[in-house]
Amino acid sequence: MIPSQFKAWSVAALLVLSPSAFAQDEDVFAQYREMFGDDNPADLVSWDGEDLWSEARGPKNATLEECDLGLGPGVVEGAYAQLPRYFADTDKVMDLETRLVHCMVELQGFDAAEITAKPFTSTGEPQTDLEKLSTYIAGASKGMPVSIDLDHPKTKLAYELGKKMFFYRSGPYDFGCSTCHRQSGKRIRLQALPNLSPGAEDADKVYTTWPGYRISQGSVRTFEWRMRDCGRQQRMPEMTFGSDIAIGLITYLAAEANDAEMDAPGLKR
Amino acid sequence: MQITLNAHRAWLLAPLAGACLIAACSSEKTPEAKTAAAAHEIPGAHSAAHIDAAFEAALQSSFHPKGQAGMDRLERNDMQRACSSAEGPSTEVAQAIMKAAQENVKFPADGNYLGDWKAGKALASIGTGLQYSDDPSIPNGGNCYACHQMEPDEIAYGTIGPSLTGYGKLRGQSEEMLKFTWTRMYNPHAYNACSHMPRFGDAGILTEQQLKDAMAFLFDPESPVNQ
Amino acid sequence: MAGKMRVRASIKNGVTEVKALMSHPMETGLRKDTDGNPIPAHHITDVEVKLNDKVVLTAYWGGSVSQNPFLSFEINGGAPGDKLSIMWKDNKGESQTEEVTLK
Amino acid sequence: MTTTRRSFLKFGGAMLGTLATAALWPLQVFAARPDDAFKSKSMTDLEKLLGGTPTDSADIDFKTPDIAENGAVVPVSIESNIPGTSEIMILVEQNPNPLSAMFLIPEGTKPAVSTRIKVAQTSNLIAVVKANGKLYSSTKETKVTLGGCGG
Repeated sequence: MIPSQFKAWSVAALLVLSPSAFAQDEDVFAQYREMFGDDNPADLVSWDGEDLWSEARGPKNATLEECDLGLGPGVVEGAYAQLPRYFADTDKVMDLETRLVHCMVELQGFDAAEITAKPFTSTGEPQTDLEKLSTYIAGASKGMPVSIDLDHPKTKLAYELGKKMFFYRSGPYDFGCSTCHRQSGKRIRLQALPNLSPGAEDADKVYTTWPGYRISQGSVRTFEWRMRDCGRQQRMPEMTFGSDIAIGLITYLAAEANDAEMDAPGLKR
Repeated sequence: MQITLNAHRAWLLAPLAGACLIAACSSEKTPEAKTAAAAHEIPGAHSAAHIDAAFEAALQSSFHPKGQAGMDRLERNDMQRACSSAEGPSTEVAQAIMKAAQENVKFPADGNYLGDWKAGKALASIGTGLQYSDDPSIPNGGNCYACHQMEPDEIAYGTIGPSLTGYGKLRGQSEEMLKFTWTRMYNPHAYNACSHMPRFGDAGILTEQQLKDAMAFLFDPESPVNQ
Repeated sequence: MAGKMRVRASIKNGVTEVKALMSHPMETGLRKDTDGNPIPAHHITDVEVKLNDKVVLTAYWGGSVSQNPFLSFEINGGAPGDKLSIMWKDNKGESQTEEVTLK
Repeated sequence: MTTTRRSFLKFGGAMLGTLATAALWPLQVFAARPDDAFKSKSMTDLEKLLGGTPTDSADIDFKTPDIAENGAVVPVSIESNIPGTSEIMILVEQNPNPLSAMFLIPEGTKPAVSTRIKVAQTSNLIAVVKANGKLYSSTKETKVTLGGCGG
């Protein structure tokens, strides 16, 4: 039974709670970020990637200059802004990182399993080849509009898988991407959370600034890493590099950011 | 003994839970999500059934076990299934979720709701627990600060949940309030179907003692939350 | 392997503004790796900047300068064709030099 | 401002060609680096090493963020308007080793530097300036927050 006095002030408590609970405070870190100017250590990683692109390597001792990122062999400028996309030669939807692995295997003779066993660096270690190449290639789309072509059935299916995964809640904490990313103006501690649900424009600001230099780890992080690490914090098993769900999520988020201007590599917490 | 709430009275607690509803961990049907999804209809090349089938297959092929996180964590219970959509559950399903949640709450065996607020303060800012990167032998954190404001002078707080500053000072320690707050932590779906808040008790994330410590952090007059 | 260094210098009404980004882990020696053993100190200790062989700045750094360090400063004077060089040395004796010609 | 190498070169105006070279001239021994100052653990013995307690001065323009999203990289900039400035130092009171960086400013170089430093926890940051053999300082607090989602 609910005692009457409990009823009265429970409403009062609500009033007290409400103001601060919904304070849309300004960005606490605007001043901090603004002091960085445009001097982003990711630029050094981007240079390394540019060198790797045209360096003869691997068992076949070949460069990546014949690699087709979707705009024709060797075309780098603008390629990232249109990825992920369907590739006829593999009959699969691929994001930049899986396409790079494909080229490193086909053109240079590297072993796919070896590359994908450790696609991401750990704090304090040098950047992986994939990270250097991704930073360079993403930087070569700076200023260009994201344009994901959803007409191809396989790309559209990847989009649908990504959207479905966005709302998928499981595991001990019942977490899904939507737990943190379906509302606007929210934050975890002081970490602003972009609203990435269908139609939410925060995807414009977010998707276009990956890959980005993570200050906290002193290294550039790519979007495949971003998907894997979110999965980790959702208490899920580890997401496989280049898997259908990873590429689906990336296709979904990229499509939600269609027409936004690429501005990578970014500078992140 | 658990709170028997008839439907008529349930909305009385709703204002309190409502703070959560309105603030952030509202259930699915926020107007914003509904219109956004509709406005974003891309001409479907695939039927829902086709997508579902492709999704189940993708799920199994896209993850691999690591550390304490096995593939079982991809399976869903009824609540998770009902809460895994943009639109959210129907009213009856939401009521069923709340009822099931209320019925399974385990209150403290010794009837004592309050532990050590200092231990509660510690677990409020520990965000690890049950991730494959975590050591299973170390107790899980509560990570309350991820989503809630608590001590007035701690600036690193989240805003997904309502502010809990002054919780005990405002509410006192009546039996009903202790029960309500314990239930809120044990299984938030008891008052808010599809809440974003983890089921700290029901999912075995925190032990009974940890829940008591967190309650003390909220209720104990000595606790900095109430200064 | 001493990484790259990126130096940008621009002359604006008689003052040369210099911005440098250096690639270096800057380990303090206090950090531990994932299995708990300390990572040895490895950080830049000395930086020397010259304009046509005249020292225009000397810096001494500890391990608490951030990883991939950034440095910016201004020199009165400097004309197109002048040579600006930046050299750093770390506690392992590694060194990196970058020389740029002012435009 | 695209910064890939090629466009970096194309960038017109005051930009410049980059010439990565091996050490062009023999490694000079720098005027002594005060190694012990960098190892000192407390402000008090640091002040002994640096030659006295600095007097607070409003003529030092010391910019630091009030709240740092991440203590690993905190941008700081110091400009001394005190005539005869020959040295600028950055100290972080709560760091295990408070002395972070020291800059020797010869004639003809503006006494102004910007860099990025590590701040272990919320702390006072102190810019110390040596001018005509006297020490001056400016102090500002930077809050370092619990970054990220706590995971």
